[in-house]
Amino acid sequence: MESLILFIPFLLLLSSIVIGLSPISLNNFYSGIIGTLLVFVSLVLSIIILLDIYSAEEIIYYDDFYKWISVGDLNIGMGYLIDKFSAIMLVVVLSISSIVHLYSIGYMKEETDFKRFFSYIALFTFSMILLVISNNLVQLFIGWEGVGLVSYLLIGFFYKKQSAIKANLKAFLVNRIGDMFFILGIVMVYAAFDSFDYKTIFLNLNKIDLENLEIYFGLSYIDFSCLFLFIGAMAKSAQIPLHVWLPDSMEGPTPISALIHAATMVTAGIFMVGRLSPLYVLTEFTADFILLVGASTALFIGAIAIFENDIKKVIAYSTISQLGYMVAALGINAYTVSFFHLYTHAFFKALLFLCAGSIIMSLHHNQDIRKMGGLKSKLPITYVSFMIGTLCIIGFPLTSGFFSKDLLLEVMLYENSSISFVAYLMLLLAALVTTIYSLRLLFLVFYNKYRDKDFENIREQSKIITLPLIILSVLSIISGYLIKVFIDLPIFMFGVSDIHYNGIITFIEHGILSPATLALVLGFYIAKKIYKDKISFNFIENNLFNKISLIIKSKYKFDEFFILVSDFMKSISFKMSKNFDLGLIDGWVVNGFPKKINSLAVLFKRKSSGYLYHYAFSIVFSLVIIFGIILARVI
Amino acid sequence: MITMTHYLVFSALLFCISIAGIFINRKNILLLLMSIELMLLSVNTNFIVFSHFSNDISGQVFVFFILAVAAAESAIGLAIIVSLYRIRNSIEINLINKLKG
Amino acid sequence: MIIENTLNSLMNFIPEIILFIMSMIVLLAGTFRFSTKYVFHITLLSVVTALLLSFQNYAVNASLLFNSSIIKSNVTDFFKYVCYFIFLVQILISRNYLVDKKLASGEFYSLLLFALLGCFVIISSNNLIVLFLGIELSSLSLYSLIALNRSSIISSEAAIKYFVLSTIASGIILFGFSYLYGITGSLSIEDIAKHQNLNESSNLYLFSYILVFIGVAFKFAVAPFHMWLPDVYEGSPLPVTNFIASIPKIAFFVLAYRFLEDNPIINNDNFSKLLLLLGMFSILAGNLFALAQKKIMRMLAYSGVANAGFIFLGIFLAVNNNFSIAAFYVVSYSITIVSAISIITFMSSKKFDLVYINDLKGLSNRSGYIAILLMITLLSTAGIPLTIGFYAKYLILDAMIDRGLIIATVIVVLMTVIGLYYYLRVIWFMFFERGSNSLINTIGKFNLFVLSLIPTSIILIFLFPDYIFKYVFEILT
Amino acid sequence: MIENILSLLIWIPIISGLFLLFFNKKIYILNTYNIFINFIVFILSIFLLLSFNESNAAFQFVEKIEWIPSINIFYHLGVDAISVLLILLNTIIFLIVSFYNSTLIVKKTNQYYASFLIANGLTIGVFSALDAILFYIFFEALLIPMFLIIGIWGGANRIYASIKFFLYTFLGSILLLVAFLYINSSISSFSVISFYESDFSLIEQEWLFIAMAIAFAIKIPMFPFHTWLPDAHVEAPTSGSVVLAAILLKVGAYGFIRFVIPVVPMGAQSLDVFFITLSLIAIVYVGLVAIAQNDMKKLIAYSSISHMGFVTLGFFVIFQLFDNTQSGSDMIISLSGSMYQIISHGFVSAALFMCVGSIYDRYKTKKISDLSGLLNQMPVYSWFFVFFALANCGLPGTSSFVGELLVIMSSFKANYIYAFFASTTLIISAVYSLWLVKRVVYGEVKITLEECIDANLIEKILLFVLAILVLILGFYPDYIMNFMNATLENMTNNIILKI
Repeated sequence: MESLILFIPFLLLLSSIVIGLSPISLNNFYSGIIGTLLVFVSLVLSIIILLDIYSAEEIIYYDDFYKWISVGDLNIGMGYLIDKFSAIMLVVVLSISSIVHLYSIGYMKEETDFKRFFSYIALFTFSMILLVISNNLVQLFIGWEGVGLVSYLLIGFFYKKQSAIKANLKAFLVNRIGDMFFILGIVMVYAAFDSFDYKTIFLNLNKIDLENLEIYFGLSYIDFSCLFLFIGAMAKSAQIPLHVWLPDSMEGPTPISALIHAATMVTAGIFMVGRLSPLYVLTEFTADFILLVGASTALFIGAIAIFENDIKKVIAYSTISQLGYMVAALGINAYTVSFFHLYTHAFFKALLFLCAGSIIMSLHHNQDIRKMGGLKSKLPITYVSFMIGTLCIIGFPLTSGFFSKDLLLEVMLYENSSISFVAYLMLLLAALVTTIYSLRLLFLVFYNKYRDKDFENIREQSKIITLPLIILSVLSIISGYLIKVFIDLPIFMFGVSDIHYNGIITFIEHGILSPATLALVLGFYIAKKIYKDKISFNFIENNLFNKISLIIKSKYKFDEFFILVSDFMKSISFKMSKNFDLGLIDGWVVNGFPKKINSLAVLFKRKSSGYLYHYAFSIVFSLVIIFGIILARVI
Repeated sequence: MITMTHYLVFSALLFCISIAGIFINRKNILLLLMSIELMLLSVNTNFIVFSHFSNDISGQVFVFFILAVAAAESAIGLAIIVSLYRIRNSIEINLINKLKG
Repeated sequence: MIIENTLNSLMNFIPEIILFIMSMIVLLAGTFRFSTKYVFHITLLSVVTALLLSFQNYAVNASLLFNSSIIKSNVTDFFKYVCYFIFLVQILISRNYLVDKKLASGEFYSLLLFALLGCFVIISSNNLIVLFLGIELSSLSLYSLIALNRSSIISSEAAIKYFVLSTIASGIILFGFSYLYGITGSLSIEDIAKHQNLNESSNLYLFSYILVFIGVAFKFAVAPFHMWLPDVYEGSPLPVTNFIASIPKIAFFVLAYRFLEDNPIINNDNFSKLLLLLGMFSILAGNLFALAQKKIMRMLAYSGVANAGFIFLGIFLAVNNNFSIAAFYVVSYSITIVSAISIITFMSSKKFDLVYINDLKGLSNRSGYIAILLMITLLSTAGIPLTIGFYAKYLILDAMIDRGLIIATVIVVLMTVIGLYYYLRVIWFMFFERGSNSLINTIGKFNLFVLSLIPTSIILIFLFPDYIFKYVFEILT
Repeated sequence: MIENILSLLIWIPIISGLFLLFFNKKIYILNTYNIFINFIVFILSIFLLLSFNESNAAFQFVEKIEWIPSINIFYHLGVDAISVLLILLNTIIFLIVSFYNSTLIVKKTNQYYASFLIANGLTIGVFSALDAILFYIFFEALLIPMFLIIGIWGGANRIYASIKFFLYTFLGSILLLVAFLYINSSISSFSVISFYESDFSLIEQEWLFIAMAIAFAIKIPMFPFHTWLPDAHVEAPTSGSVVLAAILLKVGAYGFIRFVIPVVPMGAQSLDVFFITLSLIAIVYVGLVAIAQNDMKKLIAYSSISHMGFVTLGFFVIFQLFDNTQSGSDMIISLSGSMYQIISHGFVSAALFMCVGSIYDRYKTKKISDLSGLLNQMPVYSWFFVFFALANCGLPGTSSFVGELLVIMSSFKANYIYAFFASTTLIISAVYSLWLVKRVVYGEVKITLEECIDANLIEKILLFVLAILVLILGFYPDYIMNFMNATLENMTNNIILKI
């Protein structure tokens, strides 16, 4: 069984290389098929592994492919650690990836760079797998950077568009800010445990006494390392304030937004924290920090979506806010719950994006929802699947989103500390917001009448587009019922105590009666009134609300802030290069001294007269001087 | 009674005068030649004095050589001056600074 | 008895005598129309015969001739060989130049021979009178050689300057001699040096030595007694410059060696300090002045000043009679500078004098071979590895470090970096500047061969220096 | 043959180069000759690598001939693992350069190739000399061919650049000579091995350290001494820049690890904080300066300086590492990180300069502001360019990451402040590399050439080889690490004994 694990990354790398370097003669369609097949095969392999893991209890596959570095006492291997956690993640990633592969064959068919696209997404899947199965922090970081790289390349896929290449630079740099801290965190962990290896780290957790590690600025060593690692996760998983890259990343092709910027890559942060949960349970400060960051992200960024008019950006903001949910769950050490939400969210968010993709295709690359409307008659399949996706995301009972989100809120509520209660309220509010913007999107796109020209020749896309939608819809609905699996995910993870889970039925009853449902109903009412029936409430007119909406519309000026900082740095570097490097060091010192010496020489040359008696005088004079000195010395 | 010291001081004075003559005079090259002669004469005085007081003849032999060489020297010096005069009709020293720096 | 001694002395002194006679003959030959075109060949012949003869009676151990007024030892012979070699190269190269400049007359060659003879007399003199005669013989012939180009205004100016100043110098030296004679009551240099060993140093003795060495410093053109050098370099005909730059330096080095050989005054604090300071100052001044020069000969002259400073440092470092460092420096510098000036001589033609550095612009495009030769020579003067000049500087620095003069060493080293700049400037004019100067003469197979002798030996000696080192160390320690 | 392989490695290229000076034939003959010689040397170095026994820490293939016994200088060669790796890097780079040259048209082709061949041999000499003076001679002589390459075949401002290069480096190296002479005057030997056995008083060590460190800091170059490098790079011809960045900077680094740190460890220890600070300034400040450049070559030059900062950082933290953890293992890690950084930077910077050079050949400009959207006209090039730019900003999976990771680790163990500043390179290097890519590679075309030739076959192959090397080094560094391990262990043990 274990030997299969090696095949998964190998197949993906193979497909990436084969497609990337394939000759022109191999036409796009077939290369797409090849890629899809390879990913599908690896999906099958991963499922086999998952079943194998579940067949026996407490089984962990752990080994090294090969030794990466061994110098001094340092040993870093390239290997895998497969437990239930990573096995499930593996399946999720690969399933989404294979579906997106399939979808892309249809979506990208006009593109000239079709093959480049496929080789990229194969490469992405490869690095994601590397990240997921890794058994040490360095390999994790390699995969981490790998997915970042591919996302950089794919956001800039249309490299002629200025907006695209701006966006991908932005994405990479913001991620790099995170990575700087991430690598510091890794190094701190290494310095404490003298190993990058998960197993060693977790086994040594109780051996080293955390007390006598240094304290920096009143925070314990572990606090700091976890904090730094989490800052890395903040960049990758688009948490406030490092979320700015994700909305712009929508410049990439839509399948990419589905695969990378919704389902898999952005959840790498959550995965990482879950993976390192044994460390994170040791920190109080960092946990609270994570909780607050997550909750505020969920609420505030979600609110932006209400006023956004680009269909993809709306979904992007909703992604950020959902990630906020997961992060918040991490903040109270409910890793399994967070992971559960990750898993459900992967499906329905991918679904939403793919629907958006099909809509965009049908409308000839119009993404502005103000120009849409009444599409439900024209695009029935898309409509239905989009509906399902929306229901999931707003947590409509019996959909997957319902299970995950309610479980999350429950846990949050039962974690009785003041901060967590605040967070709970924020998340509840966020649920309301989520409902509003999701339904707004639904209504504006599919209901009322079309607000643009030639309504007639809009038609549903080909099978290869719609099939993935159907698959994902099914998955989105059923995926929630695996809740039990997630609640008892024990390995290396701290399962939530089962106090508020006894049987799925009770859970559903309990969930329906929870405040979340209230938020749902309220949200539905508001959204329907405003965006479908076009009835405007009077409280919208009062200026407090206007102020708030203005603040939200300004997206809290995060972009402006980053632009300010980067301009500042740029001007500093220009100044330094001009004044300090060229001016002081080079001009004044390196070239200055020779210049001075040279001018001195020129001066001497000008001063020397060439008169015979001056020569004679200088001889005699120096003669006298010498004699004077020596007389003075000897007498 | 004139001791050796007096002679030595005298010749030293001669030497100094001659050197002074070389760089104080700024008009005429011939004066330069004279002061050079003077310098050699002071040296001769030294030699004679030493040879006299240490009854050793070789010093005075040296003097003859010096005189002879001095003659040759001044001859060559004059020749150079002549050729200099041929080119530019003056032998003023403070015109001779084509070569400098 | 006396007859035998004299005959023996004559036999041992035969090369110099031949030079003397031949120079007369050359002078004579110059006067008749039929023979005037053979003066060059006669000179060549005479030098070669003299060289062969002196090879024939190479002195393994020192011997005193002409009742101890002349000394002949392997040291003198070694330096004479170097002089012969240099001299041959010089006259071979300068032939065309002299013909072009209408200077190839009998008196020129005979005067050159006289100057050479004078230097040899200095080298092998053991008596103040002979020494004085040697000095005067060489300098008198050099005065007239410089002034030989009667049409040129700068030559006669250079001549008069050199004449006046070097007579002052010889006056100073003589003054020193007179006191030395007075103190020791003898004219033999050996006795004078010995005298120091007998009774402890009297100040007068010190002062007279200082006088003598100020004279030597003048001849080496050590700053601040260097003013004459650039003017003479610029003013005099290139072959004469070539001579002045090399052979008298060797001769006067041997003079210094004679005066200081097993003579404890070199350990005298004042005296050694004087040498050291003169040397440092000369390195400083030479490099500084050389930086600003536009004319190549003046540049070389000031670099010569700097190198003279190094030679003085070498003499200063010659404690317990180890003159090998200084000797090696003198020899390496002389052959290097001869090669440089010879190349310049070779390049100037009938209507063109190579005066300014930027006349060399783009030389490599015209003749890369000459450019490379000149580059090797200049790098050797600068003391870059792959050339003999490196060892010369290396030995000096090594000895200075051994003496514990770290600061002085560092200063010297920094000065070397400054010095490197103006050599590099020549190189960049030759190699990096576009365009080329069509007036430069680059033809003449034989001359090119002669020119490449020295650079080749520079490289070869760098690669296999050990024989030279062994020999020099053996004879001069 | 095997016992004097080093002499062969040194003298084959030099002699064939000298021969080439007087041998001006048809261009293709010259090309084949040049490539052939470099190839032979490359094969020899491979042979050296294979027949080298890395488990043995002592110097191997030692040749000791009395050269100048009268002033006890020996022709003393020998290699340990570090030297072998650097020699291999050297031969690979020169082989690549010789292939690359064959695609160019230069004037005085034979002299051009000759200079490169001679430089090749001299560099190998530098890396294998075990006699200090021999090392110094190779070190100095190496200046001359580079000086000529920059000065003769360089750009508009070449004279200024070459003179600056020569004088600046000479200034440093002559101080080095003084230091060597001083050591010799007290232990009366120039052999590196006896240098290692020397023990000086602290104050002596400090002065010796300063003298030697200045020499190598100018060569490598470290922060305040770095300004010659951008000029030299900008003016040098492409192959010159490649050699300069890939080889000559390494000579400085090699000097540090061969002479400075093992010979005068106490001096290094007492001044290490100062040099660590300089390295960090190089990483942060020079990186920021690189952002501001508008000339691609200048930008890459500054980025090389900042990468060299990592090398010196790795060299100088070892003392604090030893203070914190009284074990040599961390020192070994740090040193091998630096060595790895040296090797990887050799390949990456070489490739980057080749890309820039070819862009310059086609567009006749190196100014970033003049260029845009190369991807539309020369896709192959642009993708390689993107790849190496990413490698330059230390992306995991490329060779640069390994060294940076190890150095950051070690510096953290020494002091977390160092690690913090060192890790800012993740941001800074990304900014200058990818901003360059954004402005040059992506976007719409600015200059449209009538017929823009994309990379020709040779260039494709060369860049491909380099890319493969970078990836292999990135994914399988263990071979080189093991290769160096014994040598570094021995070296650290000596250092520990001496401090």
